[in-house]
Amino acid sequence: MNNNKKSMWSLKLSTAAIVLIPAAIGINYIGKLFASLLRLPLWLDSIGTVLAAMLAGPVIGAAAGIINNIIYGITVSPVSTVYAITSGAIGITVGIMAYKGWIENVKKATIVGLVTGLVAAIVSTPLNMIFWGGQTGNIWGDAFYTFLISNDVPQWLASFGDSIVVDVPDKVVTVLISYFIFKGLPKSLTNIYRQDSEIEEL
Amino acid sequence: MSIIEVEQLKYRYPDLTDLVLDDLSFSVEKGECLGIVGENTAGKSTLCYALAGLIPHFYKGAYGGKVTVNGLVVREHEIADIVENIGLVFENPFSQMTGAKKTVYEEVAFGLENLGLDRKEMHRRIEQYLKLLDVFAVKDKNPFDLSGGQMQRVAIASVLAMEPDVLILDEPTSQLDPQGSSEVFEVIEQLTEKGMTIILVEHKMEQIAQYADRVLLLHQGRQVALDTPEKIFSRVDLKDFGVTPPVVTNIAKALNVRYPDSELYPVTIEEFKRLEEAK
Amino acid sequence: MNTMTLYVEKDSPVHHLDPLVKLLYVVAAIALTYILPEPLFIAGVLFVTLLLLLVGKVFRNSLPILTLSLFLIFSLVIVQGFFHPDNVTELFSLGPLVFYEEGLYVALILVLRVLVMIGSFSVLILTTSPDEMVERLIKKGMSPRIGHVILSVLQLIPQMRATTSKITDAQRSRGMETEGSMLTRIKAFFPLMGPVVLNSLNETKERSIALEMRGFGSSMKKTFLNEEKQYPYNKLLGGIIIAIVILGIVWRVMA
Amino acid sequence: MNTFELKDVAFSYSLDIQIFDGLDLTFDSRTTAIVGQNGAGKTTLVKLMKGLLKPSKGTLLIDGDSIDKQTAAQLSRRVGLVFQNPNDQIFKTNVLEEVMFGPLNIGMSRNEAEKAAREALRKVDLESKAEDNPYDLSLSERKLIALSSILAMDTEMIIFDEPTMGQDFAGKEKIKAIIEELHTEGKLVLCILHDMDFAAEVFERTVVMNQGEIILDGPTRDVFSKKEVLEKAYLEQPYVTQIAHALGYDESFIHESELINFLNKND
Repeated sequence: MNNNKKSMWSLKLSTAAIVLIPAAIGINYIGKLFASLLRLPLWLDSIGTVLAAMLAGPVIGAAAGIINNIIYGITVSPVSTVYAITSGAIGITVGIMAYKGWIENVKKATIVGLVTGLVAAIVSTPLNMIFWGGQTGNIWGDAFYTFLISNDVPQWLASFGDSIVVDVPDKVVTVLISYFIFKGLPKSLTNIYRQDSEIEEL
Repeated sequence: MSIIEVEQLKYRYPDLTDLVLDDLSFSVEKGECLGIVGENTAGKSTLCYALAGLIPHFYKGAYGGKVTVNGLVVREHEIADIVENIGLVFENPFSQMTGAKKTVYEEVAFGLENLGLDRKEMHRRIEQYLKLLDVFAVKDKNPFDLSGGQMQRVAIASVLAMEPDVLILDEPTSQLDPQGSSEVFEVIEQLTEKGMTIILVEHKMEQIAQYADRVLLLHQGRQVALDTPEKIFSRVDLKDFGVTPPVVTNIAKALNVRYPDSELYPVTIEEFKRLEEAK
Repeated sequence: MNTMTLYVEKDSPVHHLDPLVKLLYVVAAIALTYILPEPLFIAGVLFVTLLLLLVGKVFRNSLPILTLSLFLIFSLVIVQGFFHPDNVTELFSLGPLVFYEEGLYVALILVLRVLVMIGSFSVLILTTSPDEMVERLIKKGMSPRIGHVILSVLQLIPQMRATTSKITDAQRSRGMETEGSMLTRIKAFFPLMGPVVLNSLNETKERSIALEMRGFGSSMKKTFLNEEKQYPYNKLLGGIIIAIVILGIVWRVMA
Repeated sequence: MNTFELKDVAFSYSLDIQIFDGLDLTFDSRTTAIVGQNGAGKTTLVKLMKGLLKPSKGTLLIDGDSIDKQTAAQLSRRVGLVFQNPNDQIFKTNVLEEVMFGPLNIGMSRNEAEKAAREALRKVDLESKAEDNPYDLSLSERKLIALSSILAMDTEMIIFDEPTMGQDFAGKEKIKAIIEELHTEGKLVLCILHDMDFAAEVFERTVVMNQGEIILDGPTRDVFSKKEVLEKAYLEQPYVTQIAHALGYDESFIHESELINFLNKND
């Protein structure tokens, strides 16, 4: 992206950036809804968080992620509140990588997806260890965990494996979908979230 | 001094190449209703944003000239300071609801809370404006459960409760059904009678003819004319700017029903009738 | 209108408590299950939590929340019972698989913790309206802008959900299939999701304009329409909860 | 297609509110406008016709053959429906691709689809914007894009839901021209409208709905002469008719030119 941006960590948030957060959370929710309606084998429940991070940077991305899970916690399932930290990390990762120019093409975006999935797994592992003895409650993840544990892999490593199976494929697809949507957005929409632009004299 | 003064206003959106507002200069007097007409690309909404300070504070881009509202130079003040001088209502009532308030009453309070008003004053204003807009009966309903016409009136009440001196209405009825539109126009009629300064952007020329004291005709960002509705709608070149006069003016033109000793045609049914009978 | 919250409007002593005290209870209850990881003790915390749900007249409402985590609970018992690394003492066997006492013990603690977590959260969210919660947090110093975000999400999601059927209709009218092979279904995701994203981003533009025009960007100190609710025994209850946690820590250190 | 018939159709969204109960209505080659307040059942009616909703009773027939078993996607080859809000359908990053989506779905080749799409864009006068991002265009232009995305599917019947809302003079003229062109091509045209002036000016037949019932149905001129019935449905007469009334004439006028001719003769 352009280098004339002010710091990506700016905490002085524009109204447009603030209003982007509820929209992002809504998009997360609807993504999950459509994925289950179409019986797709992924969650696709963080498209909004990823898009918010691409559009407005790591601070908004993280806020969207964290608030998303808190809202999900108070409206659907308390257990998901635990993963607010993971969602926040997803927003930060994508926000930083987008700022550093990693969403220029499909190849790079795939790498962003892999890194995001890895970060999500790294952050989730201690949470899973603390709260559920290393498991995730996801059928494929837990099956993999069982396989690793019964082959004498240390518990924390097995837990990490559990998270990887759960997070990486989903995040790669999520980031790619978000990337395609982001690339298609018109300028008139993307430039209102930027905090940096100056008024030019006429 | 005029309540709004626009001097050589020029504007271009960020990342775009063409000027959307090109050298506009005009003023609006207190208590006046100014109609703005022109085709969809004329720059009407952009002009509204510039008057309300959204340009250049919310939309950056390239800016030139000066807009003064109530003595305040718009460019030098933040939007939050301008909102007590000028209010804006636009076409989509749905996106004008804050989304964070569960009742109409609280919805109207939102702006007042941001202004830091004390509770007593808030209650006074909310009740006054809900009644003025005839939505007091639905004060405990969720804003999103209202009809389009009601929702738009709540939007107007929310802006008016901040007691601005000027109200901008940017196509306030274009997304409403006929009943909703007439509800909103009844309110506009009341406000003009009360002497509120109003800027009205509208495609329905019958409404412009009815309420506007003067009409600003825009075309591709430029100011073509600023005059009385009769003068604007009597122009022979009106169609070149993508504007059709009210039906009654068309009929008057065809039948040559004019004001005596002038080239001007009537723009309302009442005037048409009067001139027709006088003939 | 459906505002997407689990809050159950009832008149009970728990409903009248300060949301912050209930929030403190959630944190304390979960913390206690770690401070003293004994099944009997955690069961005690769980008992108190269930009591609060009963007093709050929301016990029945907490069951659907629990069912969402049933698979997790089931999975904990199975996986830990059969495969926990510390497993030595055999309880029973299923063919080649052996279920152990140590694993069961670990699973018991984990399951009780999950139950405490879900239970205490349920106390909070079933007896506290989000508006009250957010308003209270703002008065305690949370940014009003964040408060605004939280409350608007609760209203916007049902609105967005309502547009999904319109979008589905519009795309089916253009010949899009939503049933069939995996590829067909994957292909349908973009036409369905695209309008949602574009619409909501477009709406953020309009809504931010509307908010700006209502003084949302004002740096002036905000006032509140609703008077601050008074909560009885606030300090006392908060104090008791903190004291119990400290007591728990002391007990753990001493023992 | 010569006729689209609804026979004894009943429908409700929930048990307590019946939208239609024994509705009979036939559309033929006459261009038809449906007018009525919100909640009158207009949109529900066209969704039933499009197969997006299924009636609880009664049948729908095209040229006498029942279409009850057909899904919306199957019907999309024969009946096109232009929705009111273009934002509910636009998802492509360029206008041409967006317009090609429908044609490709119903089995046209890429070449055919592109040809059909360009032709449809030409009709709405947006050919020059074929490569633009739809969201860089105005809402009224997006409405025309949505319209052309259905035109490109070349269906035998085409239904418009509020096409003129938010359109300026030029936009309305384009829509008028398209409706007339479709009509001469022998297609069935049906249009839901709030804009009485447009209905009066363009359509041969007008149907007035109120609370799920048809309270007026006939040649547009006759329908708009029934002031009292229209008022019952909270509808106004077209401006021309109102002007004529204000001038003290009871005859029914639905075109500007008619009134002008009449007044000229009277002078």
